[in-house]
Amino acid sequence: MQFELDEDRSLLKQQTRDLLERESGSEAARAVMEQAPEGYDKALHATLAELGYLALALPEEAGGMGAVSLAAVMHEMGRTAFPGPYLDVLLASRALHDAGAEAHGLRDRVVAGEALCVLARRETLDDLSSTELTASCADGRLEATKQLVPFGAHADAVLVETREGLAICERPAAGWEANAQPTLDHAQRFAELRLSGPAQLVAGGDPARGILETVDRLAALSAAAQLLGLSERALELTLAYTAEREAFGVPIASFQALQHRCADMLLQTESARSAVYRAAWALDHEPAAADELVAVAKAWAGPAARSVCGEAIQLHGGVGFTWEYDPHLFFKRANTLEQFHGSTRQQLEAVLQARGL
Amino acid sequence: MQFELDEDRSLLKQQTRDLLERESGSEAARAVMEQAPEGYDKALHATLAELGYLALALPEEAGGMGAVSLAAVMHEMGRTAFPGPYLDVLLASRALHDAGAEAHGLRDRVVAGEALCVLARRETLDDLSSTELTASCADGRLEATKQLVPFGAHADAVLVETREGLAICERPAAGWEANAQPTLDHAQRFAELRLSGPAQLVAGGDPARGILETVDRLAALSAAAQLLGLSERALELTLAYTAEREAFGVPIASFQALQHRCADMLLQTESARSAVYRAAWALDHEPAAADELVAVAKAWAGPAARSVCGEAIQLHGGVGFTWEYDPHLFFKRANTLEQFHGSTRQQLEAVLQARGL
Amino acid sequence: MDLAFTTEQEAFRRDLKSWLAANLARPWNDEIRNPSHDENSLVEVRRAWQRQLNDAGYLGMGWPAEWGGRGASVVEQAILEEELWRADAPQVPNFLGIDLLGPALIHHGSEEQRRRFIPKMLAADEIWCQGFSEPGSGSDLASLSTRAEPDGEHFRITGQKVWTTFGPWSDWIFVLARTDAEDRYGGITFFLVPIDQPGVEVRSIRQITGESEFGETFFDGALARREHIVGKIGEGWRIAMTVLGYERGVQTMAYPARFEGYLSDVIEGVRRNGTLGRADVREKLARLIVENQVMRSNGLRTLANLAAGESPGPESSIEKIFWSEYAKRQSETALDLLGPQAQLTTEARHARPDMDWAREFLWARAGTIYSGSSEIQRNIIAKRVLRMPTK
Amino acid sequence: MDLAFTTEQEAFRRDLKSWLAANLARPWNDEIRNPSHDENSLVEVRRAWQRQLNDAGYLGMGWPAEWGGRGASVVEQAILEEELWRADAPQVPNFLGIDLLGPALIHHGSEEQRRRFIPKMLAADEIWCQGFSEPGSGSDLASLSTRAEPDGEHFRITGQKVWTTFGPWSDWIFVLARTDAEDRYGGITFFLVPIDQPGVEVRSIRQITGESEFGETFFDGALARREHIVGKIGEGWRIAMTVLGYERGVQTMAYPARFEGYLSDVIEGVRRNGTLGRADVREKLARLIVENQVMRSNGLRTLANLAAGESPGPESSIEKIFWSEYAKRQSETALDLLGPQAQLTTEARHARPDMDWAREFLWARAGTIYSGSSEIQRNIIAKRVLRMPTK
Repeated sequence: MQFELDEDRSLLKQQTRDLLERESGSEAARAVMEQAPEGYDKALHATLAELGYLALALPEEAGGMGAVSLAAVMHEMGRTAFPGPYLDVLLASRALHDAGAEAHGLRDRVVAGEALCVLARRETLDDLSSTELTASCADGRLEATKQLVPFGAHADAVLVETREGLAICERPAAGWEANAQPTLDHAQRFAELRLSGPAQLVAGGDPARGILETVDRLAALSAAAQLLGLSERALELTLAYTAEREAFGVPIASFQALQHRCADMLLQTESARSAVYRAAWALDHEPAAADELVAVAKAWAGPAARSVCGEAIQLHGGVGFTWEYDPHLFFKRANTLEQFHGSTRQQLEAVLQARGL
Repeated sequence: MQFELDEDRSLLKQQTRDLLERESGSEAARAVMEQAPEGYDKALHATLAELGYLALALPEEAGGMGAVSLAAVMHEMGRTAFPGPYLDVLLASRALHDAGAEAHGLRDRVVAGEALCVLARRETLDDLSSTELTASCADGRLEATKQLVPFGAHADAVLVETREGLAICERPAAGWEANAQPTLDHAQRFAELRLSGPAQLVAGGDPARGILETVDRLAALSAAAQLLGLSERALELTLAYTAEREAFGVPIASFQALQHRCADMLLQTESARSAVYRAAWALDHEPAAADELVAVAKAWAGPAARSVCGEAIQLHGGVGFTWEYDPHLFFKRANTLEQFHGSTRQQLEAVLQARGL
Repeated sequence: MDLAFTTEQEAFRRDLKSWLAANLARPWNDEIRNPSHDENSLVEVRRAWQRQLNDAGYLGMGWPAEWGGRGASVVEQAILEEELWRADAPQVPNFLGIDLLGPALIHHGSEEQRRRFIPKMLAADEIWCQGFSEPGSGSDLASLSTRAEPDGEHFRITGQKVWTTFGPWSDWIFVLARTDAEDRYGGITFFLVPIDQPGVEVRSIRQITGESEFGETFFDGALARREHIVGKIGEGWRIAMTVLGYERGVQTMAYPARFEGYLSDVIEGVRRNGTLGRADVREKLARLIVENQVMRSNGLRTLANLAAGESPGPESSIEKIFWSEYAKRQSETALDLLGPQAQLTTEARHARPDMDWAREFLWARAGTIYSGSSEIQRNIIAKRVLRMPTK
Repeated sequence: MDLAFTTEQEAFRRDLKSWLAANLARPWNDEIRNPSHDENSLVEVRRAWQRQLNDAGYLGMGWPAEWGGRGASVVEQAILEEELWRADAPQVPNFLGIDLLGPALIHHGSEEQRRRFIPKMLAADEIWCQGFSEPGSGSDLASLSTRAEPDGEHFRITGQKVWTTFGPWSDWIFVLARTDAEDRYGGITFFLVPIDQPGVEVRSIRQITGESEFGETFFDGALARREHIVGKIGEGWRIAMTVLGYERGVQTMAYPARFEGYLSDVIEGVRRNGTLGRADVREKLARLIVENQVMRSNGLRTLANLAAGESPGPESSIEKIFWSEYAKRQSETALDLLGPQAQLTTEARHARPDMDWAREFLWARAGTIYSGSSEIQRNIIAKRVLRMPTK
């Protein structure tokens, strides 16, 4: 038995950390958030493509590296509260792959970083199990209104969930209307898309459901891994700050009440680490257990990150509430990731379903 | 405006405290719990009757003193984790009073301490809103199986909720079978009662419902007030113990993490005080608001006492887990009172109902 | 025990409500969503509103008539604050001046100071901000290091203050500065300093909500006149501490009113999304209602004690922890129950017009930090209420 | 990364399960509900069970063959503990001897000591209890004051020990006693002391569950032979600390197995009372399942690290806090969801035959206190894992 990553994956993780610390540290992330209208760093996206990162969620035979590698990279993305559509593109690329040959042209362009494609699925602004879809794609014509499409205003193509299945809609088609839907996470860009025009149905009802189940699992795992990274880094920032900051003549990190809070932050974070990597390993090696373990990982990592990143703000005191210090970047992203990719409420239900309850 | 009790009620409260500290301190309570087969101190019950305490829940014109007085006395009972059927007898006496003239003979004997009468209502061991009752009282004959009747094995009479209304069943009637149902609170005695024999219906369906609503409100308020007393005393015990107990050469009360926990215990306890007395005052003076405020008081005081009394065990360390030290008496009673007299779950629902939600 | 308001107090509330209905042009929530506003114009809305309140005699109500007040009781002041929240009125821009500096001048200032500063403060002609906290002294306020050195008829002030709420729009700042480096408490003096002078620079601090209500203020030999010292040299700490206690209790009914309003929005939201019948949703709503009612009960108790002439001791720490921690739970529950809808900021096309949960969710994080963090409050409770020993 | 058990480990588990199915007469839950048992006869059931385990070679599995072991890996030991819980087997009465004293003798004892004590310990012919804690030194163990004074071939021990689990049924006690009053750590020595002698008195301590598994032990000039000192004089503290670390990790899979079993009972209970479909009940169940699975993930990780030869550092504090705090939440949730039924003790007519929630609810309070309270564990994490500064 071994919990630590093997050498290859360790290397991948370290490489990712080096790259992100260099290219997407909190100053860079802040610049993207404040200035880039697209909400991401196009040059960095191209670098990620070049280094093969955009193929990460594909099956191994198509250039992917399995769930453990995916988790390791996502973990690092979480550590920098990475802004941009990286996960969204991975999920779309996997769906395009699974949709079969017709979709592989777009898949290849997405993986090469030539086209930005995301999934467009949600039709309600509530956190409810999706009811009947209204989006339809009949006779090559798409009619759809989708909510909170990630980076939808700047995508080159969307893969749309419709009543008939999954449809590719490339831009600029006529009838592509995007309305920005800014959320409290200033570094994630969502949009309402109103689509009316030609599109290509690439997977019918049943296959589409199977594809989306795979995507949902990968999404939940990836979000959980990012949440782990957020918690880990938020705790590190807190330890560093409280060791420096003094009150009553001593570092505030020497106060026992604060120490106990940090101990609880560690408990939550380390437990997230165990849960996330065990789920990832199960996806690769123990598929029968994976549904439950992925849901468990996200259902733990989400509330844990909310709590840990919230504590990071609190224990930073006044500066924790400022834009200038980093804790809010982590807190906001924790909130986004907890609410999306299967909210905690949905994951809890999924855990029960996985047990037949 | 004034939050403090007026002089009369202050005096009543102080008098009750003096009496209970003298007659029912934790050693006396422990003796009752360990040795008295009835589970209460008969001499003390007689004293309570003599001093008029058993009339406390009656309307003021019948010798009661209103809800604020009731709360003040119950508050003191909670401080000693008073063992015995005091509250149960009060509730029965009020029901007997409200049932009208036919029941006033028994009421008077109960209030005088000559007969021990309790209500027998529950038919399920689950925490569910009562479904159809099976107990019936037709043609002067009672057929009933009731669960968890407080002190049911030693009552002289029970007031039984049946399909037809409230029926008085006096013992020794034939067909009175009591099976002890010991719970984790070693100082409360419950029994299953199987009753089959003559009984007197004293209130039909609709009046009975009204009577029981009044009783439920008084029960919830009384339980909430006792829960307040439990928390208050458990915190006092904790402060005294931790100020004396040393570790690493200093009193453990000087550790900041422990201080913060005690601060949270105080917050919960003081908030319970505000909620309980406000609810009691509303019962006396603002009946339209009382339903909600009583449910709020119990829904707060229950979880607060569970938490505070649990912390009392924890902060006592090893001795907190021993029979010899007092915290467990408070913790167990907090649990009993939280689960009965309308569990927290039921009170939360009652809060919503009171708002028409 | 008596938790009822008197007939006079009820009449005061009725009059106030009528006045608010007639005079408040639109609720604050509508103002901040008006796209034609920017931060500066919103300040002007608040300034105008303060003038309306002042003209109607609702500002500084508890002060002597001589200084614009009407000797109102603490209960009436609490009713005022409660109804202002219920009506969703803008907060007056000079709230720190009125809550803290006003009482300081009335109790410790000179006649000249009162005459010079109070009328303009009430009329919002001069906006005040507070210069107590420093970057190096948050929880440990007495360790402040901004220094004031005598220079003829003036003192010259050098140092840095932070969390100067409304700093960017202020005309004056009241400052605690060190006049004696050796005496931790007795070396602090209370100065009134004009901001429009070469030695003072105010910078905005951007908050995590994206707004910049706070500022930091840099003093580089800024001039304060000797006659603008409140109290005597070296009395600053004592004055600041008593003044910080004066206004406690007046907000005691405002917090539950504020959060009760927000709570109604959550209830409406789950009704709209069809989940009001779900047992998990009901439990969460009920817990919020319970906590809110308990907060109100605590508030009534504090108010009753104040009305009975008791001072709001360190127990006010309990209230501070209660409302600020509740605010976090409430906004988190709102986000959980309302779903992605509640993530949208006001600029979003589908943002709901009623409640800005995205902002409230972030803003709630500040409550447990400012004015003495929850940790400081727990220290105070342990030491001053529970009298627990120090090592 | 590899979280799978090897073929050999899986085979070990299969054999063990067959052996348990064939040899465990009845689960512990049935034993303790058997009204013909008293505390003493239950101890005899446990003693008999220990002998069965020992005869089958399942005790001290990790020790050298010479001392009854089979050099089993930590993974196999963890599998053993997990399956014992799953089968609801009785706990062996000599668990403290086997978990703590055995390793101490093997690593630090003399050849004679091993030969004299280990076989009888494994065979449950001599039951051991542990004499570390004292009334005045719980969290701060090194402040212990029980003293040992040389007296010819003996030492005379005087003082008091508490929480001597199984004390009332023990034949021997291993004791930390002070041989040098001046040297806080280096003045502590590790003694083996027979209980059946005039200078030793064991009293039962009644617990809040009403049971008396613990004892307190009074020493009044009790004799311990010099040859029964483990290690050298003054080495007691070091030996105790290393020994306390040895058996960490072996229980790592047992806790989730234990609580998973309890959890099944809650699920069955809500199915039976018809509330499995309620959204609030579902949420609470799901949270328990999530926490239990996370506990198992933590356990697998610890086990994998141990198997890879890494020592279970202070991270084991995380596991201790996790399972013991979880146990409290789980039992509280059980009481909330199962209603008054779960309040009944086993003597009650309607007590359910499967799970004794009334006892577990109380018993769970001990977990966060013994073997280093949650507070002590948080101190350890802060200091040794997070390396936070001391004042």
